[in-house]
Amino acid sequence: MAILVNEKTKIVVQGATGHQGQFHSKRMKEYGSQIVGGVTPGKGGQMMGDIPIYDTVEEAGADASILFVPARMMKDAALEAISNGLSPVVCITEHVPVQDAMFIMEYAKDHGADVVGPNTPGLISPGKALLGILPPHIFKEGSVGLVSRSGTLTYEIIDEMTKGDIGQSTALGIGGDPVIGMDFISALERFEADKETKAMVMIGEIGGDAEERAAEFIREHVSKPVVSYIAGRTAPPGKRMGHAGAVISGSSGTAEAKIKALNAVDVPVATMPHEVPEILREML
Amino acid sequence: MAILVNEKTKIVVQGATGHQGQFHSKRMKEYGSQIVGGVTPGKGGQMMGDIPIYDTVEEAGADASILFVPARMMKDAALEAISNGLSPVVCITEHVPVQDAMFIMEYAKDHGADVVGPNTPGLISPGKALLGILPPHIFKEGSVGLVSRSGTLTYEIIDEMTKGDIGQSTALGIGGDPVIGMDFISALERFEADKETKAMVMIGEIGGDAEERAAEFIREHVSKPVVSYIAGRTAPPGKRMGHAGAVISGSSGTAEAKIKALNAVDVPVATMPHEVPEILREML
Amino acid sequence: MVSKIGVEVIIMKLLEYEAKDIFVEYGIPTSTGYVLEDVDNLKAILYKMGLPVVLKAQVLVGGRGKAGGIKFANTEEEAVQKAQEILNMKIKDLPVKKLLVSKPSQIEKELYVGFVVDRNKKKMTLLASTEGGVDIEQVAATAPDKIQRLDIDPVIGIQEFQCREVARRLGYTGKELRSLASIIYKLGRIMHDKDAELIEINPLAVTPEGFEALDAKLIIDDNSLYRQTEFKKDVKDTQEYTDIEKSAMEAGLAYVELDGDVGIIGCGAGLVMASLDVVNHYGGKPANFLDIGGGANAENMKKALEIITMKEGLKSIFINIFGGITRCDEIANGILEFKPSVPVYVRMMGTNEKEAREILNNAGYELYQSMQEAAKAAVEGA
Amino acid sequence: MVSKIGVEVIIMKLLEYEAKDIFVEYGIPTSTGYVLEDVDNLKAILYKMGLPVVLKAQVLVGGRGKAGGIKFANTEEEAVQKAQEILNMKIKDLPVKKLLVSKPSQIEKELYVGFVVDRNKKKMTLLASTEGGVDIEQVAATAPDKIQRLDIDPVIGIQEFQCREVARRLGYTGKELRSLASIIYKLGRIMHDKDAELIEINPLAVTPEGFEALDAKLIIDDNSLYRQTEFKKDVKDTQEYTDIEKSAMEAGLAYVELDGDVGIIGCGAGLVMASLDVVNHYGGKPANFLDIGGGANAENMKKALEIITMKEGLKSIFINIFGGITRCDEIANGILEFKPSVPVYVRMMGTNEKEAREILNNAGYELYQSMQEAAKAAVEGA
Repeated sequence: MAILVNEKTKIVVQGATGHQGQFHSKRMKEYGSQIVGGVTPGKGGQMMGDIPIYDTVEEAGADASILFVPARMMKDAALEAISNGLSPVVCITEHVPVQDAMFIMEYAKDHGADVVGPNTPGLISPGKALLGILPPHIFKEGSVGLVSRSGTLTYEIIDEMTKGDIGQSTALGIGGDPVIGMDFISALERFEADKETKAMVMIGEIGGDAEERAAEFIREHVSKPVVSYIAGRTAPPGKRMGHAGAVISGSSGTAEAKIKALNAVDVPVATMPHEVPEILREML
Repeated sequence: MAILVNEKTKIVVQGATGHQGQFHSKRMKEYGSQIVGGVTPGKGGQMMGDIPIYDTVEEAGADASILFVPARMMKDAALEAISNGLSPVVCITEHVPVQDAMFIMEYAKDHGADVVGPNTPGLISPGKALLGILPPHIFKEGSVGLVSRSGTLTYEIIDEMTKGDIGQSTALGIGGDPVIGMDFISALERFEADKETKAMVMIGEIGGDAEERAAEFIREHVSKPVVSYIAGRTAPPGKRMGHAGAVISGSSGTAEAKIKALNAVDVPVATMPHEVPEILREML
Repeated sequence: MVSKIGVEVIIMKLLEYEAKDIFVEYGIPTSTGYVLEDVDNLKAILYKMGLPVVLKAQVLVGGRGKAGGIKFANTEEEAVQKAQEILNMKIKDLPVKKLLVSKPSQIEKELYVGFVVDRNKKKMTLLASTEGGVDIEQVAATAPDKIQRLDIDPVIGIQEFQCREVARRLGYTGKELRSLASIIYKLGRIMHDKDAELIEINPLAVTPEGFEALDAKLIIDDNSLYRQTEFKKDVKDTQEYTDIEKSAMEAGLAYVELDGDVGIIGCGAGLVMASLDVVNHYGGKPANFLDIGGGANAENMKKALEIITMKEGLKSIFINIFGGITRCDEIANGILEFKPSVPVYVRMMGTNEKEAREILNNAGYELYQSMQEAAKAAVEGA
Repeated sequence: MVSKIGVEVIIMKLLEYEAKDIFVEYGIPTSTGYVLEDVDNLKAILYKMGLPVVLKAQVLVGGRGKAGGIKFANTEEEAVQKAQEILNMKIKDLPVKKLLVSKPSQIEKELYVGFVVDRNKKKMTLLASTEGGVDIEQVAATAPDKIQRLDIDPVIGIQEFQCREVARRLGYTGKELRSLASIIYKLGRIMHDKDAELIEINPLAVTPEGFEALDAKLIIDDNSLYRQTEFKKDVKDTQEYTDIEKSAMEAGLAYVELDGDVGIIGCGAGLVMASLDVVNHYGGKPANFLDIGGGANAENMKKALEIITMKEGLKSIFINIFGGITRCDEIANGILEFKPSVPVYVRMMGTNEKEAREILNNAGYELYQSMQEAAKAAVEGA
């Protein structure tokens, strides 16, 4: 099972011929992802190793897309993928203007497409497919679904999980920007529906109220165990902690509020990252 | 029955306090239309005779709208009516930029609203309601539905019908602009579904292929008798005959082609306007 | 149709060089040059540009090539002589007043790219074809599969990726795909930004240096004048219309010039068209189409009579009024204010018909009640 | 976050007078005046403007009023004295460098109007309230029914009728409704046209002359710099950041200054935040947040060390690297390029960890494998 992407998903890489695009196309393909082609307008007809490059998405015959295009081209490229019926559309690129992100998300909603990101490491269904820039060797096939607002912190926790022999069904980075496509709720919803997934990890951070809303959702719709970690317990208000979305505004967006909301719906929140697998083990 | 508008339809007049708006608000109300209010932003709170004036459409509590606003304000005013769930939205004003018309029609489609016009005399369901600038005294309640691209030509034919004791269920001007909301097909479809309507009159003119497409539709979906008249049999190509939409471009848009298409689906086309009631009488 | 705002009138069609100026502003590779009204400076221009050159009449009617309005010149003498020839020409009755001098391009292939307003889809639609240089309607009729179409969502607007998709479907790839897509996108932006009804590059040439717009057609939506002020022109400065048509525009009346001798005035485009048809039916030849519009007043009617009588060879006038919002007595008073030298046949019905009848009968006009009778009388009186 | 393009850095927040200049450009009625950096020309300005005046510190931090950054003056002497006082002030550690001199307005009522980016709805959202002049979050908490909201469809954009509807729901009608709707619409246009993240008029005053924007807040989305070039500024010319923060910006590193003494460098915002939390957990006080990002190289690491050691009172440094895309050996080489005067505790894991271990061990650094151990050591070493 796994969610969003599996060994059958045909993937096109938009912005494939750039530095990042080349490196990760190769890496995803090596992992076993079905990369059916790359897209770089103006470079159609070339081969990048054994990956054919196209001018347009419609030529590639893909199901899903991952985008490494420059931020200023993200809107047009994402609309192209969505307009061609692809889903998920994974936007790795950071620094996408928020108005462009909003436009993309509205367009995606109208077309029924899932967008992941922007500013996300992407996702992986271990043993099946990698659709992102996550380091695949730290993952292990299994039954815990993970969704996170952070990249390296996810790796930290995944590494501890894998070392503790807790494998993952799918791990998904939703991105650190204020306006993103898939959020905690849409990921939790799919993990809940996925037969292979037995428990979930949700890695949050300060800023916004996505974790609070996720807690509401868990109360109503999630029967499987959920463990959480929230980064930024000691972050000061008013400062952007690296991610554009990680900022406490006034009294909203604090780790405290998020932890309280999660505890209220019986979701344990680890104090330190390495505690996540310990708590998971107890709950599984 | 009748289509689109009847004695129960609550109507708001947008642009009610202008010269045209005032005159026709009064006239429609006198005819028996349920005019629940007028809208002129900035004049809310005033009374125009016994018609209350509002600043916004949402205050009026109407079902349908008729617009007399200046062409440059049509887009915003029409979107307001559509956004508030009103239908039909009848745009009397002429000289609306075609890009604005296209935007309005797309927005209306997304919201499931019927737009009539722009550049239309509107519509009347004789004995029930007038939602337009047509001269109501020439109409007579009855069972023939009429749809037309032209104003005065419609009056000409209606007058002959009424004098010949052939009444009308609803008569609808769809407007002379290239981009309009309701077209022949949507009107014919409703007349076909309306139990009160026994036959239809379709008054076309040169330009575009609305009549040809209507003929296609009649072949497939219309069981009731239809009589037609096409203006501009002798119009030269390349010239706009008064209406922005009435122009023969190259070989397309000629009266000849339209008449041929209609005859092919057994719709008689009158050679002169006064022949319409004569043909109708034979068919009823 | 033409809108009147003060004495300014929108002229919807742009001349080739005017449209090309906009292309250049948007960064579309375009074959441009110098515009002349006489040959005085031609030699100096040739000195700058070099030879050979192509000389193109700047007119708003089609068929300029067939009419001899496009000529090539290899020498200075030839250029001056042919330029003079073109500037002395009339194309479809309109005198050539301007000439565009350009360098000829090395054409490998000709494409067509254009946007139109699609009435049925209620969207602006791109038409693009590798079969350029000919009428696109002809391509549509003979080889419809050679035309790529793209509908633009009026709310979302044109997107660059769509243009790349079209370029690919036309068979392009790589760099050429990018260039062509960029031209299509910019053309779509002009269509939107300038409120165009039609924009066309035909042909869009493939040259050794890349794509190049050899011709340019741009028609602005006259209803957008209030926000497209750059296209406002005094009607006197235009080439597109005859003197009578210009007078009608200035008076805000819809007027179309025809070949016959029965002048026709009516209210409402549909009714005037029907009047034409009825006059034809009775063997008459309409001299014009003149719509005074719904809700016209005496002044409109008087102006209409003044304008219609400017037409040479006019033999009778048929006035056809159905008074809905229009008041017949108002129109009758207008008729009395101008006395044409040819007989006038008036048909009036509707609002205040009785008063109108009295006014006109007192002045010696006969009034008809039916359109057919009046039309027949006007044909017989011509 | 701050984007770096060459040496230029986007400064996202605009000063009151800068935002007001944009309001004026869009035709929003605004209380403006003169901007001063010293009191030299104040008398001449007072001569032009008349008295009384209001003097407002131009700073980018909130709470300016409470801090004494807004003063009224009735006489010339008072104005000069108070202007000097304000220009000598520090508000939340930032020196006041500019002063806005305006005419006080006759305030009958204060409204709030602003647009924010709503993360959950993924739309720009209007907030408007008749309870202005106070923090809108406070109104939201105490009287949520006093706030009108309007979500703007990102594809369709803001429409004028929506603004009229909001103005009406706020209780306005007639002429005032039109004025208020127009202000809201223009504010929404600025939000869109200028790629703003937040725009606010608080208070929007009702005066005898109509509405007037008394204060102005505008934050530009730094990711839009490439198309919002008017907001590009050299980081040196800004007021918002400390010297260390400015150096970090110039180096393209995400840096936040904190109160403690344990310097923290990590890769990835989430991991750095977690590092802060773990240091705190062990009783330490982080001196900063410094994210070298994913895929950082030796040069980034060296710069990070340089910047972090600018901090006074620094006692130890905790470097936390999880090598996913980032190569640990690359980072290890960077660490060797700059030798801080305080002890450095390095935790590294992942790609090329072994090579990194060798490099650092040879240079005398101890390497930790777990985040907790390294954090604990850094706290103890501080």
